[in-house]
Amino acid sequence: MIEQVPKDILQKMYRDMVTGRKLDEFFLKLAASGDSDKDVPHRGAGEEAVVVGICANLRKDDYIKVTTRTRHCLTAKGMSIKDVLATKSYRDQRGVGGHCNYYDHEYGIIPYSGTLGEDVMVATGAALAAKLRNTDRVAVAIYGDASGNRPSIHSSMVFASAWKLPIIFVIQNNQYGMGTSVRKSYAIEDLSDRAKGFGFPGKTVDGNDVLEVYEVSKAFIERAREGNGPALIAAETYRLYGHYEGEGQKYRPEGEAEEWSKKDPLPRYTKQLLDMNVLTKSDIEKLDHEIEAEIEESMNFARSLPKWKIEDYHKNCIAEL
Amino acid sequence: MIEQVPKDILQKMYRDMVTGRKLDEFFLKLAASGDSDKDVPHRGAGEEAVVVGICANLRKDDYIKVTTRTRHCLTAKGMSIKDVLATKSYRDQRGVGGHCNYYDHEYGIIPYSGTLGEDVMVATGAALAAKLRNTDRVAVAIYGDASGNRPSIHSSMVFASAWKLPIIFVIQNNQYGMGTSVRKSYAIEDLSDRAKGFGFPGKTVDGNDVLEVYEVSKAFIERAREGNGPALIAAETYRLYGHYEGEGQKYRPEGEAEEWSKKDPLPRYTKQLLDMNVLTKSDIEKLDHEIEAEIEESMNFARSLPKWKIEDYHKNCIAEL
Amino acid sequence: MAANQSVTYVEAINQAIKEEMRRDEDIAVWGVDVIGDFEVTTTLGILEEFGEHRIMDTPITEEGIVGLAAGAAFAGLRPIVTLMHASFVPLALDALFLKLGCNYQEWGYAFQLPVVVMTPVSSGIGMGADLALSPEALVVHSPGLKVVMPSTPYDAKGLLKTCIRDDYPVIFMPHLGLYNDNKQEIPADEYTIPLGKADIKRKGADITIVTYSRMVLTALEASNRLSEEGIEAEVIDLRSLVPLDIDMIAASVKKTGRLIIVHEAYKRGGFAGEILFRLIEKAPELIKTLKHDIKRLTAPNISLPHTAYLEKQMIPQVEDIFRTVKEMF
Amino acid sequence: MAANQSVTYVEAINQAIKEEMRRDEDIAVWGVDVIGDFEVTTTLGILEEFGEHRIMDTPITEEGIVGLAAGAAFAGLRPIVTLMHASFVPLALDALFLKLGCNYQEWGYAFQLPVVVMTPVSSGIGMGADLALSPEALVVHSPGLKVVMPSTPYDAKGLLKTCIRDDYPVIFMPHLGLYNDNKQEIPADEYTIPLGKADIKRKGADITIVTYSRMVLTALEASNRLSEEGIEAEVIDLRSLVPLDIDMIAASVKKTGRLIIVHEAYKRGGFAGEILFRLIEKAPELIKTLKHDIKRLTAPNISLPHTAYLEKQMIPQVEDIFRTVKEMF
Ligand SMILES: Cc1ncc(C[n+]2csc(CCOP(=O)(O)OP(=O)(O)O)c2C)c(N)n1
Ligand SMILES: Cc1ncc(C[n+]2csc(CCOP(=O)(O)OP(=O)(O)O)c2C)c(N)n1
Ligand SMILES: [Mg+2]
Ligand SMILES: [Mg+2]
Repeated sequence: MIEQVPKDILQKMYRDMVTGRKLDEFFLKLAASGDSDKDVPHRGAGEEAVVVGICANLRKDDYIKVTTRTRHCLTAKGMSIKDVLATKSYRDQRGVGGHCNYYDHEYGIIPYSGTLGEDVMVATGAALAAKLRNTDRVAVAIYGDASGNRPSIHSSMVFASAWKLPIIFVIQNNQYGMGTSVRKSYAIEDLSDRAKGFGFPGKTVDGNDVLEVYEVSKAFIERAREGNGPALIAAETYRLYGHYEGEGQKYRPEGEAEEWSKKDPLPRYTKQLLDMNVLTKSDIEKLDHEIEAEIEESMNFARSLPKWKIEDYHKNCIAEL
Repeated sequence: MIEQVPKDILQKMYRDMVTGRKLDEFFLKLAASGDSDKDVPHRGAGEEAVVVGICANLRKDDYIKVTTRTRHCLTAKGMSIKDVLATKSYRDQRGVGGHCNYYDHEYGIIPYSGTLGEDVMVATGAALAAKLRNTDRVAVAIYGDASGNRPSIHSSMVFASAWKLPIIFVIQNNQYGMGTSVRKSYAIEDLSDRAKGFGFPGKTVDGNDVLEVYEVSKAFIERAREGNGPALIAAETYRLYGHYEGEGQKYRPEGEAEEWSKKDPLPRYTKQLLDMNVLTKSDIEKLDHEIEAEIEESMNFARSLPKWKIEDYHKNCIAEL
Repeated sequence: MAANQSVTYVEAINQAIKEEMRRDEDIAVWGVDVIGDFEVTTTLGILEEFGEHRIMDTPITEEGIVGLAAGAAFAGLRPIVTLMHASFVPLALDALFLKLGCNYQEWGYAFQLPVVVMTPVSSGIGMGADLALSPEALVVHSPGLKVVMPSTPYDAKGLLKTCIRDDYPVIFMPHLGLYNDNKQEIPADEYTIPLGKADIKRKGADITIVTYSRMVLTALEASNRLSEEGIEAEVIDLRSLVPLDIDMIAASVKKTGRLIIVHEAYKRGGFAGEILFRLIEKAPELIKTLKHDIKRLTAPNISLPHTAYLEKQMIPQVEDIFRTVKEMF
Repeated sequence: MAANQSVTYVEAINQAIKEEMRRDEDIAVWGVDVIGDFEVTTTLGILEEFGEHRIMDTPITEEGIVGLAAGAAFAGLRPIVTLMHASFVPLALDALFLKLGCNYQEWGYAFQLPVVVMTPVSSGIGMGADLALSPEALVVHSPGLKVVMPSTPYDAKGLLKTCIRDDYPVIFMPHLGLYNDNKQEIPADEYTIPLGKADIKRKGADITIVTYSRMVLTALEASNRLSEEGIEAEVIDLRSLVPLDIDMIAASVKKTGRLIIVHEAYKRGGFAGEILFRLIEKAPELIKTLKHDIKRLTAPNISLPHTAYLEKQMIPQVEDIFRTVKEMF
């Protein structure tokens, strides 16, 4: 399978995964240093393969909304590290998103909603516009397993299926929503079965295998682009960290996290690429340094920008109505 | 099949269907006479078999919520004709429901919600209480095909499936929601497939065949009573009249209503009972008169009650907070 | 200039939508049963003129109707979406409040969000508790939402056209009880009415009645009766609640020395309180010079019932306004 | 009488629930992640003491959490359900407003509907626009809903116990920003606090500050600073917004001659307007005798941003109250 994937795509996915991983770690530092708010980080390291594999099939003008936990993967959709870090540290001059809320109109990145699932309707609306405006753009809505029970997502599925909208729903199933196991909130074993109730195809994939994510999403995205309507992907992965940093995680069965960390998608993909000679060890080291340097540089650039001030925010809102 | 159904149940179902049919007609008269509000009647004649077949399996202490269009069938759950007509003409001394909104705490009749579908969550809550209080009561939530896409119903299914609640969901599929054909609002052919997405059984039945409704709901209700969780029935029937009386109905393909009216469940069931000698022609005539007399009498009784006055309603609300 | 034409309220709304759709190809309409011909329909003939890419019947999913509009606007459309009754505002309130009202503010108007949510108030006309909510207080509380509630065909058309041209979200709430009742002469030529300008529907020197939507008509009727008793009421039709024309209210109250606010919505937490506070902020000295204390007439804090004749009585009537105003003299 | 005990706000809430659950077997609790140990958790230890028939983690379906509560109460339970943040009130507003607030009124209290919806306001503590809404204006507008917003551990416990014993729906909104900060001595013996009685948290003769929830603490701090400048503020903690203790407000304002209302919610359509109108209805003459015009301090009509340091600045601060009050002298 991997043989058929163009080399530049294999490399792009690798770069995106590494960038994501390094950004997740960098966010921690940033929070500690006070350069972003002292928010409680919701870490997503170990879950990169889902966003990265999908984005390898998306164009700049497609739409996507990701989860707060995978905001570190947004460069895969084209958003620059500079913009990610400027947003994260409240210096993005376009708006005051930050924290978990990213936006990039140019790259079709739809803001995340703190009321979970409501953003899936927004993404579905983008898909509707894509269709009504006679483009072949598609939209992707990625949401967590627990979020997957939100009524707004079912409403999105109702619209998407009745109107054959070009949208791919993706459950990032990392097995937990806060302290609640996915087994407790669903009566279906295979989460992609949810699609059956609405009349479109669904498929469960190993969400820690970027190549499988890539292949399955490729087929669904092409199908949607051709006007054949929505699909659902349930991507099985694992939340390696607490819901937020510092939370006790008593709900986890012993050994579970250890088992899953063996399936970490980054080393796994690295090995595949090495085995195939798509990359050499020195390529990898070089890339590591390159990305780290880019992150440093981008952060320095961000620091050169003014942080949002309350007066500016008020002004930015044009006028109190 | 019909041979195995106890005779008293066959008779009860017949009486309930006839009562429903006659009440639907009576409601029209009542509206015209000014004895209920001049509301625009939403007629449900021809759709009685669904409620009637299901209620034959319910106990007094079970819960049910029906659609506004099938409020004429509520006697099947035990509500008296007196109470139906008192409510309809705003003389029920317990409350000012009326119009399409009926309630009878004694018979577990849950008020209908004008914001469609929200009442299904209420019925699901009754099922939850039944379970938590260690009873073997069940709840039934009947809603229209168009209502079936409401997010509140999907939320109810999420809860019912995750918690194995004793509730039967019933889509009264009369092929239209106002002017919108069911084909336009669903991408699934078989509406009972909606259950597949949530992990419980579903079955489509001929909703104009009271015996099939009875049999299928019997099995599901028993299953729920035994603690095995929810089920979905999609009952295929037809809205013989306009969404409300006087509406133009331009959206109907020619001949469709005529075709369906041949399948009217009442003559069909009558014939079955006659063929089987469960009832004779004279039984039927007698029953007809009996029910008509009961309706007259009940209405006379209702008329002897005071109509709600605004002062009483204010008082009834105890105190403005 | 073309001659005037005589139209109903619902025809005025229909004209506004069609005229704007002719002007701008990005406008699309969706909502529950917007194509067929029902008592609530404002969008007859759009399918025939513009085709099925411009108007769509939706599944009954109010949350989705509004939520999708936010995304479609993000992606370049200019949606006009309907909720069949304003009572459905609570069903879609997250989308209205957070997606439409708040989010684009945060993003610094970096993108436009041209959405009109059109939803008729169906209060006081026998629809029953669940469909009879007048929910303006719920959307008025949201940052970033404009709220428009016209009382006449002329206003409905001119205001709606302005709403459709606005690059940010507007909640447009006509009143179902006005749809067919009152024909009015309106210009055949194009016109628009700016938001934030109230309209004096009746001049008077003795008392200011501030109101909006259907209650304007009720207030006018009461004013005619009051006039027979020698009391000349000034009836201010707010037309838009957000932005609010507090200047006009203050000027009128300064002149008349008396103020009563009338609305159909439930009293507690209704819009009357906001008007009052804005007035005090605008003209703090005014309140001490009033000839009578300020009053409000609203629905009581009691559920509207599923009983047409009772429900109607719970909304301010001509008689209520007449009596209350008389008591203020 | 047992000795006092020193508890945090969240412990006080936890005690109230457990004590009532011991008293009444029909009480059951559900909500998103009510069992595990998170910053928002008020229900630790309930599973262990009462078992899984009495407390349940739900799927993330706020609409369902509240909607089911209405049905469960209809069928004999006394549910206490949680929405993790009060920002989720819009998601469940139909169930709150129509099913809990309105429907039982119509049915003439023919059945009881004992539901407590507990949902913490998470405003002003860096949660970002979507989670930071203080939505009291939305529920206050509903007929039939009581609304309670305590500011101290003592009040939280006593009020919540009353709410749980109420046979009709109550929205109980603690403030997440208070959960762990302020220990207070409270009686070890059982006590309850009636709804509808405000509490003077600080006596003063010069100005009345009417507020509730977390802003009580901010107002008290500001009052201490004002006192240094010779201004003695009276701080009224409403405790319950519905019912509203308008008598106490009127009496205090009569005494002080000055009034400022402070809340965290957005200004436009916020609860301040309702308080003002009720005051004018209660004591129409009072307003003419005031020494200064009435003020309100609230969040502006601008979306709270996803930016903790900005969001905090948008909620009234000690400094804001101090400055505004000083300007009133
Ligand atoms: C509507 C809504 N309900 C509850 C919450 C609180 N909450 C925040 S994150 C979270 C868990 C989400 O789990 P999942 O969707 O699986 O995503 P994950 O955190 O695992 O990435 C919850 C319940 C919320 N933000 N929005
Ligand atoms: C939430 C909501 N949206 C829309 C409506 C308006 N409405 C009333 S009845 C109806 C059609 C319902 O169709 P269906 O559920 O199939 O029931 P039927 O009328 O066919 O019995 C609609 C759209 C409503 N009452 N509630
Ligand atoms: Mg998860
Ligand atoms: Mg139907």
